[in-house]
Amino acid sequence: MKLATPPAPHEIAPNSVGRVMRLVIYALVPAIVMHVVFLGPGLIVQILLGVATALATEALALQLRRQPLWRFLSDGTAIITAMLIALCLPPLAPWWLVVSGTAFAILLAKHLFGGMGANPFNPAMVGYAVLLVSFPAQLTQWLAPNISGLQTVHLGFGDVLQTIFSGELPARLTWDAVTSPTPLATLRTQLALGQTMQEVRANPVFGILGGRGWEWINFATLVGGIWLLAMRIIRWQIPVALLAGIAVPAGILYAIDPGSYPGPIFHLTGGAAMLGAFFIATDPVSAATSDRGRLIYGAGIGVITYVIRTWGGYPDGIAFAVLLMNAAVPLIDRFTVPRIYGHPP
Amino acid sequence: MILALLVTAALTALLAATLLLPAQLSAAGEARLIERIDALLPQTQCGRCTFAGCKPYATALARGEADINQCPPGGPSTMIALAALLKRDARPVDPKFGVVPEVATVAWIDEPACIGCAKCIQVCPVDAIVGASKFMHTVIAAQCTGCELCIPPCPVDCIEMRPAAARA
Amino acid sequence: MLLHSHVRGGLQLVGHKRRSAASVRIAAAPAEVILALDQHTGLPAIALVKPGDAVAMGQPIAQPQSDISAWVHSPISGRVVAIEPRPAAHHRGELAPSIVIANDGEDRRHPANAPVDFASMDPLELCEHIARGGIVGLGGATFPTAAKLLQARACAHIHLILNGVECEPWISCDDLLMRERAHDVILGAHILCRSLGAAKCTIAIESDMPEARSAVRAALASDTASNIEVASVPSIYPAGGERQLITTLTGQEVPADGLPSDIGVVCQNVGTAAAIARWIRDGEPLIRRIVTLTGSGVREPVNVEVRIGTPLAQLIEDAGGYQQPIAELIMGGSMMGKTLPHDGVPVTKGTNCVIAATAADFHERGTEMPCIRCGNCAEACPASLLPQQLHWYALGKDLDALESHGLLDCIECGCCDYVCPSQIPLTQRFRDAKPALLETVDSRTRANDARLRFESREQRLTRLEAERRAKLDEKRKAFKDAR
Amino acid sequence: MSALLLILLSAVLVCYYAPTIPALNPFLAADHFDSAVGIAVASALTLIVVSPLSYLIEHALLAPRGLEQLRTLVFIIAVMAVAQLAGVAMRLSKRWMPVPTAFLLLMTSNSAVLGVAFLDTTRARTFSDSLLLGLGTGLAFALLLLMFTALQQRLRYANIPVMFRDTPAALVTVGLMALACMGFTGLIRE
Repeated sequence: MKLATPPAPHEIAPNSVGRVMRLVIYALVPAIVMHVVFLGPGLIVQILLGVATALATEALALQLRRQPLWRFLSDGTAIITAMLIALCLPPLAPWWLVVSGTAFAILLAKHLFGGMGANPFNPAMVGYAVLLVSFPAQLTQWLAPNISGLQTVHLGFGDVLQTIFSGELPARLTWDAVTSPTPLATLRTQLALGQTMQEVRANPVFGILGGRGWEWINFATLVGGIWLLAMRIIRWQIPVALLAGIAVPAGILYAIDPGSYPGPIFHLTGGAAMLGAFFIATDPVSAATSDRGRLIYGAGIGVITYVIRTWGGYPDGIAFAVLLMNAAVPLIDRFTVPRIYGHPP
Repeated sequence: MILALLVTAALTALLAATLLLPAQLSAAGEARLIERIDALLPQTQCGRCTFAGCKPYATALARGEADINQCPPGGPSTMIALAALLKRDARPVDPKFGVVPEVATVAWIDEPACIGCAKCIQVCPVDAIVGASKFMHTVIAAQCTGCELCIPPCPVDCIEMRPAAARA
Repeated sequence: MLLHSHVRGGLQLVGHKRRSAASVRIAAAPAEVILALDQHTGLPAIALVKPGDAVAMGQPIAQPQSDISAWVHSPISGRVVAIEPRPAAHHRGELAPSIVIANDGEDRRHPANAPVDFASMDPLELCEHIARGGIVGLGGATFPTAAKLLQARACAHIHLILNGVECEPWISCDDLLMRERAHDVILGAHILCRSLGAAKCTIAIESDMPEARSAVRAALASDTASNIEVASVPSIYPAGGERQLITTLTGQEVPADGLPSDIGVVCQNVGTAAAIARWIRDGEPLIRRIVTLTGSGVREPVNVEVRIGTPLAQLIEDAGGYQQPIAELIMGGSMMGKTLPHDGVPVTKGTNCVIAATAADFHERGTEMPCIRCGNCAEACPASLLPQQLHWYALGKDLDALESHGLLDCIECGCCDYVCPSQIPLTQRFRDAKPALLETVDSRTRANDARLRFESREQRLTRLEAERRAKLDEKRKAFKDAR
Repeated sequence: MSALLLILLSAVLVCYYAPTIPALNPFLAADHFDSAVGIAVASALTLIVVSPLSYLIEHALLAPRGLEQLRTLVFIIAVMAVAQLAGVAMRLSKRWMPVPTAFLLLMTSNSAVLGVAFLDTTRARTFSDSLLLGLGTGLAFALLLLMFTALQQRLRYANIPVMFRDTPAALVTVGLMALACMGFTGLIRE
């Protein structure tokens, strides 16, 4: 008799990184569906392009670094990075945007720092931020939501494909006809023109809570996020702190001057707050790791996002806020080590 | 023109004053630095660094009168810690001061051979040898730092270094 | 009794305890027993017998060599065959010096072992008597009980906790003991209270052991003393860890570098209490214990009362033998138990459970992936550590960070391993990293000690020098004056 | 705003690399965080004092006498004096690592560069403006330096491809931090 003598514990829960990432991908499905309903099938093309690029660059990087190929390709992290970048881009953005952004994210933000688990910055947000500062014009060409009164022309799937791959609209259309600024962008330009909040809100792009159509996309994102919470894939600290970090300053300023500042509900439903709170900031690798640290991290992202939205040069600030707080994570982790059992406070 | 010169001169005088200030206050700073250095040293008190113990070596280091590679018992790790604290270049421990020991050792007295001369007791820097004149001596292994200072004075060569027992 | 707090972290695990829940079976005495001299915590015992000596059941055959060590008694009557190194379970099948005794089948009792009246004994004398019974902690730690009692005697108002919380999966020996021998446990509690001068005693029982709880309650109902109470503790692993249990019951934390007695608590296993009761009441030292035999690999999972020193192979034979090819043989529970390379080792005082596990019993560990810092481990850690950070620092062998993040406070319960999505063997990593850190911490303490001794020597030498000079000056002066 | 942050980031990079350059020894980073805290505190102190001081020198000493051409010279002397004092303060305090003398020089030049940058790029119109500016820059510098040091410490055990170890990875890190700081573009209209 000669038995193997593995160390304790012998009981292990059936779990894997692949499972965690798969659940995150499932949780993104409602948001993607709503996105397609309101903004057309462009997102599907973007996701497919992004995922293909992500897998190809990931395979290349793994090959170069002599890492096991299948083990890391199948973990699903690269797919999520690509999906998040695609969700942030306008559905008709030219193909090279999503391709270059994803490749940059995988190669520079992930593998340069040692691959999965070691990247200090959220790869998806690095990819998106690089695109945002490099090609600001292309990133503002958002489609008008597919709601009567907003969308004046209908784009077929063929039109979408042609636009993405050629970078030109079909001859019968003009950019002015198909695009409409996002609610946050509208808000920013109108306020800059000296209008009051009431006048701004009268604009047809705004709905009851935030932007029309956008409200539903954000709601679907929230549903997916809550499902992730229920599945215990993410913890409540980061989303709650992040949303509070946006809502609290928004509420205070709204209470002081409702004429020039939109209220907290608008801020939570108008931009990428939900996606950021539940899917981007909760990337565990680049987030703070203790409970207290997560609260600080989430609140920091929320407040910085609000500051950039309200006073900065970009309509939304989630990406920059996430990257800034990513840089602060090791410092936060250093000062938020929980009290260990049996040690004085 | 004269005004400009005056202003510059006045400010330079101010600068000179602040530059002199640290000299006045350096005693307090030096004591703290010595303490910090001493905390990094292995406290074997063996004197291999050519100073009379760890604290004297720390003092010399703080005053820039010694190099950081003079402590064989501390080995590379102590040297690196000193280099980091004092912002000096890391360099291997100088073999001139002794060989870096591979395992910790403690002194052991061959008690039947001991004649009770008490010479080793006098040189032990940490009072780790007990015994009285004319009686045999014993090393308290738990307190011995392995400095080897007790070996040369022994007239009957009854002290040897043995690997320290693994401590719980 | 009101619980003060729940265990922090922890896991809800499938217990597999019902499998072995039939009543305790008394195993036949084996033909040969093997008694390791170092089967308790502390220094090994010194043999008192020689090969060829005749011994009686309960006769002391080895004596402790220091305060933290224990007596060893012969569990059978017969003849000493050999004193030689034999494979031992607590060394994972490696050799340990052991006394081998052949059974003559007569079970002749050692005449000197007699019942004593503990109520009339001085507490200190009682502690010493408990030591002579070879009693050690039967929860698995095998710390000599008398040493623990003596350490705690200095404190006033001691709260005695009897630990009946078998939080580890598969083990059910304490459950069965409390169900069937609740009176022994309660007598043991009285003896322990007397030896400690304890005012209060709590018997902690897991919430999913209703039979044990009602058995103990029933036994208490017929008991006149009222200082013993029963507490029900949620069945969360590791609620039965000594420190975790104390915090659950009292709301206080045991200081990291201290003992439970520092906060006025002494914790003993219920099995230990029952063993003490047998020694005091029947004059039978610790020569047998209840062992859970379970796992899909044995035909009849069961709890058996077995002589210490019985070879494992024979024990498994008693439970109907192996029924499927077994993958692992584990001594202890499935979370902290040690795997054995073969069944040629004897039962020791610390053997609470033997799991003959088939491949189907445990989920196979997947391929290890890098840590994604998900924090599941930190949520499960009962010591409030951050295993994800410790893992990172252990990879880099960063001893300073490992120390400040509390590596030495890790109790190796395995909760972090259990929940890790990356399937990292965290507990083993921490176990491997500990010796280097302990060495550093130890050498630092020694350096501080050496520094103090060096400084006090310097001061003494300066003082002596000054005194010598003063004397010399005085003499000179006297000489001058005389001239 | 983001221009100022970029200047701060480069100063951080210089601070981080300065102590390691002579040795190029990875072991030196052993207790880097503690020394970084010392440097951060000392630099923050210097910047907090330098900004209002330079305002005072400019508006109370030089401008009334028409000596603006002396600004840079006088300013550097003042910064050196303040940096010295900050070094002394660190030496006297019990909490922080003393800043090595060679480093004070670096701190001086950092502060001087930053200070000149304030004077030229921002129009601190009042004394309280300059006070706030000094406070903000000092704290931002300290925070960025500590963030960067902690980040580097986290990366130390990462399996970074060999050709990117140490300096390349650090430079990419700073690049990404700068990218994040771009978010503040247009926050203060200069």
